[in-house]
Amino acid sequence: MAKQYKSLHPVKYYRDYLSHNIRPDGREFDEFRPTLLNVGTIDTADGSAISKLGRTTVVCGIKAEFCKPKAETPNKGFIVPNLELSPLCSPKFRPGPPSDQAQVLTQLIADIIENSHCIDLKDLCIFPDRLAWCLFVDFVCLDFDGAVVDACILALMGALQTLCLPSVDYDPALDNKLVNLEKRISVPVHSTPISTTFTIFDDKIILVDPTVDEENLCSGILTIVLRGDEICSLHKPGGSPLTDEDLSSCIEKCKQRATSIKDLIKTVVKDYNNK
Amino acid sequence: MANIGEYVYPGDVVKNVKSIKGITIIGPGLRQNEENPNTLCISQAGKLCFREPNTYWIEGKRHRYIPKKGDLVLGVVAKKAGDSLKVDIGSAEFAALPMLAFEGATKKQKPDVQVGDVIYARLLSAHREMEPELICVDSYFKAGRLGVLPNDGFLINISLNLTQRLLDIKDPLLPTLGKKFPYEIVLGVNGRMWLNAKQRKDILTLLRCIEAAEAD
Amino acid sequence: MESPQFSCKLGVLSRPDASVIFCEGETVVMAGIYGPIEVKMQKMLIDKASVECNYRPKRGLPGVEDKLYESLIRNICDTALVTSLYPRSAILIALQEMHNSGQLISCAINAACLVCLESGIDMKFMFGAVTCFLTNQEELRLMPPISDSAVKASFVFVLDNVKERILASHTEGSFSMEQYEEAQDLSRKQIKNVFAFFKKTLNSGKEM
Amino acid sequence: MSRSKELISKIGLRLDGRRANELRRIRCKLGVFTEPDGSAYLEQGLTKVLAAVYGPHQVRNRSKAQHDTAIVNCQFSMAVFSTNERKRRPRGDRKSTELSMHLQQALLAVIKTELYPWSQIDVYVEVLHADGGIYPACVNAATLALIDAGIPIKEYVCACTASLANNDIPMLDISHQEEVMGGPTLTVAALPISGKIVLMEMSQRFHLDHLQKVLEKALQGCRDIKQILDEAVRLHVRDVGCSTGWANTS
Amino acid sequence: MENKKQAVLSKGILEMKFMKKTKEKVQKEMEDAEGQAMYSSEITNEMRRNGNLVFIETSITSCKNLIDGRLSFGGMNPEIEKMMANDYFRLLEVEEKRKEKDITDIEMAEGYSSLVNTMGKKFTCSKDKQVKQSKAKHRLKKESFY
Amino acid sequence: MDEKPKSKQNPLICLPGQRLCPSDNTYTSGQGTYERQGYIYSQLAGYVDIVDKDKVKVVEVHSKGEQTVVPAQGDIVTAQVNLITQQFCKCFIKCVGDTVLRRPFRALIRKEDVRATEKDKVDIYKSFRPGDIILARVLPITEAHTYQLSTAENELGVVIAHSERGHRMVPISWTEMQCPKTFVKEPRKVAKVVPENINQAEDKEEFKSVQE
Amino acid sequence: MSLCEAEKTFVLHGVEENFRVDGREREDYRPMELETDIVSHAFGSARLRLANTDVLVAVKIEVDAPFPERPYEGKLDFFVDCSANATPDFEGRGGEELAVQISNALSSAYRSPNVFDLRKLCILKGKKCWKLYVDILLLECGGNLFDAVSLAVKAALWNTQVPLVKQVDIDGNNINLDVSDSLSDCQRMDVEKAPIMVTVCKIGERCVVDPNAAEEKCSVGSVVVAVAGRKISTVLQTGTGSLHPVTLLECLTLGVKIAQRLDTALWDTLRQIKPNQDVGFLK
Amino acid sequence: MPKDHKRINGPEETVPYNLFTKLNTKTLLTKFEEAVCNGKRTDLRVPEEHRKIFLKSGIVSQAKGSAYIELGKTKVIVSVFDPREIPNRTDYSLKGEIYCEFKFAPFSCVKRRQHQQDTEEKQYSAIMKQALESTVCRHEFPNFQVDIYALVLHNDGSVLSAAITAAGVALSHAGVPMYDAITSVTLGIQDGIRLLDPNCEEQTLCEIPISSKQESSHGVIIVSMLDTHEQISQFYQYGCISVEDLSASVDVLKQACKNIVPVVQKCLVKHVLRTLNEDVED
Repeated sequence: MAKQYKSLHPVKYYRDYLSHNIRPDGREFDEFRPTLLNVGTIDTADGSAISKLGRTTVVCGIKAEFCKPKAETPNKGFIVPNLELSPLCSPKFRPGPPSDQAQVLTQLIADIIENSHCIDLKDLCIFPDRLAWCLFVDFVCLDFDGAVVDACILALMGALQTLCLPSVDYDPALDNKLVNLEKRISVPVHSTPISTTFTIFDDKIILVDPTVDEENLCSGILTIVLRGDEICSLHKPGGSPLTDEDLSSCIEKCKQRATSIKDLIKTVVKDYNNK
Repeated sequence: MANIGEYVYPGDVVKNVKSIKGITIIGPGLRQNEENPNTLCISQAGKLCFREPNTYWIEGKRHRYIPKKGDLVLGVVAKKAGDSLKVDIGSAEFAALPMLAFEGATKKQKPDVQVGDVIYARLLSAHREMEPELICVDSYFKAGRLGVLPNDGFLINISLNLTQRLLDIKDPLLPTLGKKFPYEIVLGVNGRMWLNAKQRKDILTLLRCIEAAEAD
Repeated sequence: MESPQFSCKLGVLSRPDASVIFCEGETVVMAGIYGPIEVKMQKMLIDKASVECNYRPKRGLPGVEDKLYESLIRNICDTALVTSLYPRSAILIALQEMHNSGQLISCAINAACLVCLESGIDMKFMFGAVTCFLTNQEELRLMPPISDSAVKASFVFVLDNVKERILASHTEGSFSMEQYEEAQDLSRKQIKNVFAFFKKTLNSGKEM
Repeated sequence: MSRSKELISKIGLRLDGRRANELRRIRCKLGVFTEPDGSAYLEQGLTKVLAAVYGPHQVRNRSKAQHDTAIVNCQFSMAVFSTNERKRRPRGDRKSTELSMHLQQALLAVIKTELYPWSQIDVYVEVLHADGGIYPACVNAATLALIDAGIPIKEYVCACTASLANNDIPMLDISHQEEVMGGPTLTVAALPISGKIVLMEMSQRFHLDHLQKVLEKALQGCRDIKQILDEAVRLHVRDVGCSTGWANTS
Repeated sequence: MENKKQAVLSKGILEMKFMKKTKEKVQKEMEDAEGQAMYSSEITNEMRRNGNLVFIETSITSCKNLIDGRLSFGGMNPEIEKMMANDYFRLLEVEEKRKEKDITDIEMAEGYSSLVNTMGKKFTCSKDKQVKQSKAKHRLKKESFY
Repeated sequence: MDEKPKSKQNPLICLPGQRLCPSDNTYTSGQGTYERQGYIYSQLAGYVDIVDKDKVKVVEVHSKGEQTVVPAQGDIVTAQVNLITQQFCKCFIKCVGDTVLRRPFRALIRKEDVRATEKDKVDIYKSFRPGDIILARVLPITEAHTYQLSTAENELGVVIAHSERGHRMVPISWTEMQCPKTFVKEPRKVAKVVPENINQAEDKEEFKSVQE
Repeated sequence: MSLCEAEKTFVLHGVEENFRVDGREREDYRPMELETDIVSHAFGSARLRLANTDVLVAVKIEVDAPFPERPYEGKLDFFVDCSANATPDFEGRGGEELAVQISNALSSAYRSPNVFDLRKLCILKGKKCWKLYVDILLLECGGNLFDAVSLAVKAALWNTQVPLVKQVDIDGNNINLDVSDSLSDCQRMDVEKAPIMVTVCKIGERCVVDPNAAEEKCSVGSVVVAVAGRKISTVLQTGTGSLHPVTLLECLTLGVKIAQRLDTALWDTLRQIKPNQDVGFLK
Repeated sequence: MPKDHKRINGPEETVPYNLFTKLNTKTLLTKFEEAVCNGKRTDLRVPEEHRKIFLKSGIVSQAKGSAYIELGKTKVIVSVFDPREIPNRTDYSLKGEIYCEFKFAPFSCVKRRQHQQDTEEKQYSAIMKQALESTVCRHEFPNFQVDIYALVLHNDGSVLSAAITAAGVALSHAGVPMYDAITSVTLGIQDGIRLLDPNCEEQTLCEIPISSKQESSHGVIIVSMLDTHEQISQFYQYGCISVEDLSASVDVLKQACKNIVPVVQKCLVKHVLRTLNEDVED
C-alpha cells in the first residue's frame, strides 16, 4: 500500500517521513549511504574502478591512446571525460544521443577535473609537439539512484590511482614509437577532489547524498567539491535560494565527508597494489 | 513598501490592503503573499494602481494575452473539432467555441462558420486547468455585439496597453475619428483590432492614426 | 573598486514577446522570450508552465559546455517565475552570446532576468548575477583581468532582490573558504547596482 | 565564360556530336514493376531513372491529411553508384531533399488532387545513372509513372534543360560533361500543351537579353519530349489493350 | 459570487441544449442524499458554514471599467450605434461624479499630450460627446462581466 | 511431481517453462501458466497455487516480486488526471489493481463515461481536475494506443484531490469536495468507497498535521 | 501485405502436398533473369530478377589504407539500399533495418578467407589496398531477398574488373600508385567460392526453398544458409519461431544441396552471358 | 569522424598504442598451438569445457528486472523495463514487441569502442532479439514493447551468449511471462578442435583459417536454446564449416546449453525465495 501512496503522491509521501526527521530509506538528513570502491576490475582498460553510493553504481574506465599535442600547448596531453547515462541504468533515459542531463553532468565532471588539477596534463606529454597521451575517461552509470557526480568523482579517483601507462620509446627522427607493455608506469595524481551533493527539500530541509527520488522531488540541488581544504567547485544550478549559514554548514559537512572518503580510497588502493 | 501610483517590481509587497468585508479584488500582476496572507506580492514590474473601494492592479507592459473570464476577445477560427470550434485568441492554447453557443443555434441547424472567420466573443470560462471557453451570446441568448464579423473588415494586432487605452470610456481618440468618417471598430482585449469603413482609404487612415497612438 | 558598466537596449527583436541586448562590461548577450505559449505534449506539466531555455554560443552549434549554462539559467528562471499561473504551457527563453570578455554567465543571467521582467510574465522576485575574479595575486575584483592566465578562480553568484539569498553559484578554479565568503560579500555590494540598473531601464521603458 | 566557347564546334556540333537544338536519345517504358500501382523507366542520354507511384491510398500519418485535397509525397533518391564518385548515402542530403520538393511542386501542378480528399499519392524516383539533367529525367519519368498508375492529370508535365553556348547560341538538354564545362544551365518544367511554366531554375548567370531565347529553346525541348512520351504512352496502352483485347491494334 | 452567476448562465445553455429527464433527476437526488449521509461524519461544523475568499482575481477589463469593444460611428453599423446609444445614456451622472473626485482632465491632458498635436483641436469638442457616452455605463457593467 | 496445493510456508517454487502437471479434466491452466501438448507449464518464476473452481482445479503461478502487467479490459485502475477538455479527460494509469507500475500508461475518459446517470449533463471541469487521483475501470480497447476508462459507477471517481492552495480536500457530498484550510468547495465526481491506501494516506496526513 | 487465416491454410496445404500456390514443388525456384555489366559507372555490376524480386548490384573500387590490425588485406564493404520504389514502407530510413540485416549477413558470409580472399586486394602492405564497395539496390521485393541478393552479388563480383597497378613509388610517407587505365589489363577476381545463400523456410512441418511473399508470411521461421563451395560459411535464423535441432540440421543439408544446384546454374549462365547488352529495364 | 556536439571530443586523431608493441612474429598456427597445448587451454580447461559462470539477478534498482553475468573475465549486465507503447506506431499489433540494444562499454575491448552503436553491436542486438522473441509470451502485452538493454563491461569472448543467458534471467526477474528458460553458448572450431565458450583470443583465432588444408573447418557458432521444449531459438554461425562438423557441434552445444540451465534456475529460485521472505516480512 505504501508503494501506491508513494507512486501517487511522492511529495506528500516524503513530507510525511521528513516531518519525523527521517528519510524513507531510514537515513538521517545528514547521513550518507554506504560507500564502496573497487579498483582495477577491468583489465582491457588502462585504469578502472567501480564505485557504489548506496545503489548508485558507476564504472569508470580509462583508456589511453596516442595523439599529437595541440600547437598552442605543445607539452600537454589530453583528458577526455564522458559520462554515459545509458537507458540501461534508468527508465527515464532513451537510446540515442546523450540526454541534456548527461551532457550537463559530463561538463560538470570535466570542470571538476580541470579545476582540481588532479592530473597535470604536462605529465601526459611524451615528446613535445609530437606525441602525447590522450586519456579517454569514460564513466558508465549502471544504476542511476542519485548523487551520480559524487560516485563518478570517487570512481575517477580510484581509476586514476590505478592507472598504468606502458612505457614508450619515441624516435622523433623517424617518428617511430615502440611500446613496451611489460614496463608500465603510473601517472602521478596531484590531488584527490571529493564531491558531495546536497538537495534542498521544500526550500528548508537539506538532505545529503540524495537518492534519485529525492533529486526528482527536491526544490534545489547543490554540489560541493573539496580538494584538501580548498574548494574546487561549488555548483548550485538555481533551485530554491540558500542562506549563507546553510551554505557554510554544507561545506562543513563535506569536510568531514572528504576525510572518510580519502581513507576509503587509500585503503582500497593499498589492497589493490599489494595484490 | 509599495505605494499606490508608484512603479513597483517583482518581490515588492503591498501592506495594509483595503477590502470590503474581507474581500479585495486584484487584477494582473498581484498575488497573495504566502508568508503574510493579508498582504499582496507584486509579480510584475509596473505602476501599482488602485480603484475605490477595493480593487488593485498593476499597470505594466504585458505582451501576451492571458485569458480571463468575462473578457471580450477577437479570435480567428483555427479549426473545427466536432461540434465545437477551436479559436485562436492569441493565448497559449486555442479557445473552444461550441457550435451551440451562437444565437439561435440548435443541434439541427448550426451556424455557418468557416475556418479563418473572425469572431468577437466573450470568455465564458478561463480556468488554468483547461482550454478557455467562448460564447457568442449574452445571458439572454441574444447575440448582441457578439458573433462572426463580416469578411470585408480588416484585422490587425495591437499592443494590449493600447487596446486598454482605447477601451477606456474617457479616451477621445475613437469618437474623434468617428467625427471624421464613418467606421466600425471591434477591439478585443486580447490585443486584436478589427476595422471596417466605407472605403479602403479610410481604413488605412484610421490605421495610421491608431498606430500613431501606439507609438507614444 | 572598479565595477563593470551596464547598458542595454529593449525590444531589439520583433518576433519574441520581449527582447533585450544586455552589456556587462565588454560582454554582450542578446535575449528573447516567448510565453506562455503552446507546449509540446511530452514537455507538458500539469501543475506549472515548463520553462525552456535555449542558449546559443557566439559561433557554431551549442556544445556540452553551453548545455551547462542553459540548464543553469533555465533552473534560475524556473524558480523566479510564477510558473504555477500558467500550467500546461511553455515559456521559452532564447539567449545568444554576442561577445564574451569574462562575465558571460552573469551577463546571460542578467539578460534573462531583464527579458522576463520586460515580458510581464509574473515573477516571485527579481534576480541578478555578479561575477567576481580572484587573480593570482589573491586579490578579488569585479573586472575581468586582461589575460585568463592571470585568473586563479572566478565566481558567479545569483541573488534575489528580496532577501538577497543565493539562488545559484558557479565557480571555476580552486580557492579557500575565506576567499569564497569575501567574494560573496563583494557580490552582495555589486548586486545593488545591478537591480538599480534594472529598475532604471524598466521605468524609462514605461514612460508613455 | 571563355571555356564555354568550346561547347559548340565550328561546324556546329556539340561534344557528344549533337546539334544545338537536339535532344539526347530518350527511351522509356511504362509498367516495369508489378508491385507499385504505376511505374516507369526512362533513359535520357546516359541518365537513367526509375519512377514508382503508389496510391491514392490512406494518408500515413493522419495529422497531415487534407480535407479538400490529396497530399502528394515525393522522394528523390540516387543510387550510391549512380555517379562517377561513389555517393556516401542515397538520400537525405540537402540536394536530394531540394529535388524532392521541386519534383513535388511540378507534379502538384498537374495531378487533379481535388479528386482524392483525405488521401495520399506517393511518387518515388530512383536515379540509377546520373549524366546531367537529372531533374528533367525525374519529372518526365514521374509523369509516365502517374499515367501508368491511372491517376488523373490535367496534362503532361515535362522538364528540360537549356544552356547558352559561345555566349549566344542557345542549346538544349545539357549533358553532365557540358554542365561541368561551365556555362549557365536553365532548368524548366512546363505544361507543353497550355505552355505554362511550372518551375524554372537557373544555375549560373547570363545576360538578361539571352533569357528569352534560352527559355524558348527549353520550352521547345519540353514540347519535343512531350511528343516522345506521348508515343510511349500510346504504345503501352495499345499493348495493354490487345492483351486485354479491347483495343484494336492499329 | 461570480461562480454562481456563471453557473446560471451555463445552466441556461444546457437547458436549451437538452430535454429534462425527471426520472434521472429523482434518482440523482436520492444518490446525493445518501452521499451526504455517508460523508457527514467527516464534515466538521466549521466546514459547514462556507469559508470566504480573501482575494478575488479579476481581469483588467473590470479593474479599469473598460467598455465593450464593438463600436460604430457615423452610421457605419446602425444596430451597433443603437446599442451604444442606449447603453451609454445613463452613464452621465456617474461619470460626472467621478470627474469631481479624480483629476481625469489633467491625466488625460498629460496622457494624450502627443495626441493633442495630431488632433488636439478636436479634443475639446469630443468631451461633451463622451460625457453623453458615459451615461449608461453602469447598466452595461452589470451585465457585461457575468 | 506432486500436485498438492502448497501452503504459503513452504510454497512450491517453479520457473518459466517448468512442466507442472498434465492438463486434463481435473487440472486446467490458469493465470501465470500456459498449456502445450496436454501439459501445463509455468510462465513465471514464482510459486504454484492451485485453486478449486467448481470441481476443476485451476493451476496458477504467482510471482511475489515485480510483476509485469498491462491493463486489461475490466481492470480497476488508479490513475492521475493530467489534462481536461470539454470533451474528454486524459490521464496516466499508475496502478493496475494493487500492482504499481513503474511506467504509467496513457488513458482517456470520454465525457459520456464519467457518470452513469445524466450522461449528457456531465461537465468534465466539474468532475475532474489535473492532478486528481481517480479510480476507474478499463473499457474494451478500441484505439491503437490509449486505453479508455470509465468512472460511471458509484465506487469510481476522484479519491484524492487538492485545492488551489494545495491542501488535500475532503469529500463533503456526492459531487463536491472541500478544502479544510480555505473552505473552498470544488465540484468533483467523487468515488463512494475510499480505498484503504487512501485511509493510510489520511492518518499519515493526520500525524503530519499534529507535527505542525 | 497481410494474409487471412483461410489463405494461410491454403498455402500450408499446398506445401504439405508438395504442390505450392504457384505450382512449384518444395525445392523449386521461381524463374530468374540475370544480366551483368549494366551500370557503366561501376567496375562491375549485375541485375537479377527472381519472379518479382528485383536486385541491382554495382561494385565500385577505391584505393584505401588497410586496417592497422590487418595490414595484408584489402577491404570489402557491403551496402544495401532498400529503394522506396519497392514499397512505401522503405521511404526515408524505413528500409534500414532490413538493409542492415542483409548487409550483415553478406559480410559474415564473406568473412572467411577460404571464401573470399581479401589478401589479393592488398597493394602495399599496411599502406595501400583496394576497397571494394558492393552496393546493392533493392528495387522490388517479391520475397526471398537473401538468395536473390547473394546470387546478384556473386555475379557482380564475377563481372568486376580490378584495375592493374603498374608500379608503386614511395618517397617518404606519401605513396603514389600508377594505375593502368586500359581495360585490357584489368584482372578479374576469383569468386569460385563466393557464397550463395539459400533461405530454407519452415512452413507447417515441411521445409521449402524460395518462398514468395505469401509463403514468407505463413512461416514461423526460416534458416538462411550461406554455402561456399562444399562448406557452410554462415547460418542465421530469421523470423520469430524456434526450431528443433533435428529440423535445423534438415534445413542445413537441404540448403547445401540446393545451393550447389544454384551455383552450377549460375556459372552456366555467367559463361554464356554476353557483356554490354544494353537492355536493362527496357526489355 | 564528425564532431559530436553532445559529448566532449578529444583530439582529431588518436591511435591505440598496442599497434606499436614489439610485433610478435608468431604465426597463427603457433599461437593456436599455444592456446591449446596438449588438450589443455590457457586457463587449463579442456576444449569442450565451459568457463565457470557467476550469475546474479536484480542489481539495477531502477530497472524492472536485471541480471549480471560473469564468464571468466567476461562481464555483461542486462536490464529489462516495463512494457511501453511502441513509439510511432499507429496500427494495433496483437503481439507485443521486444526491443534489444546491445552495447560495448567504450573501455570494454582491447580497441576503444565509440559511443555510437556500430554495425557489430547492431547485428548482436538483432540476434539477441531473435533469440528472445520465441521465449517471451508476447501475446500477454499486445501493442506494447519490452525494452532490453545489454552492456558489456569487459569483453573476453562469448559476450553475446553471456548477454542472451543473462537477458533470460533478467526477463523472468522482471516477471515477464516466458514460455521457457533460455540459455546460450558460443563455440569455436579450428583445425578440427572444438573450443567451447572461447575467450577473446581463442575466438579471434577461430575466425581465420590457420591450416593450409582446405577441408579443415574453422568458425564460430552461437546457439541459444529453450530448455524444456528442446528448441533452438537462435542459431548464428560464421567462418567456413562443413555440414558434418556443424551437425557434430550442434550436439555439443545442445549439451552445453543444458548444462548451464541449473545455474540459471539456482539464480531464479534464489530470487523467488527472496521475494517470498520480503512478503512474509510486510
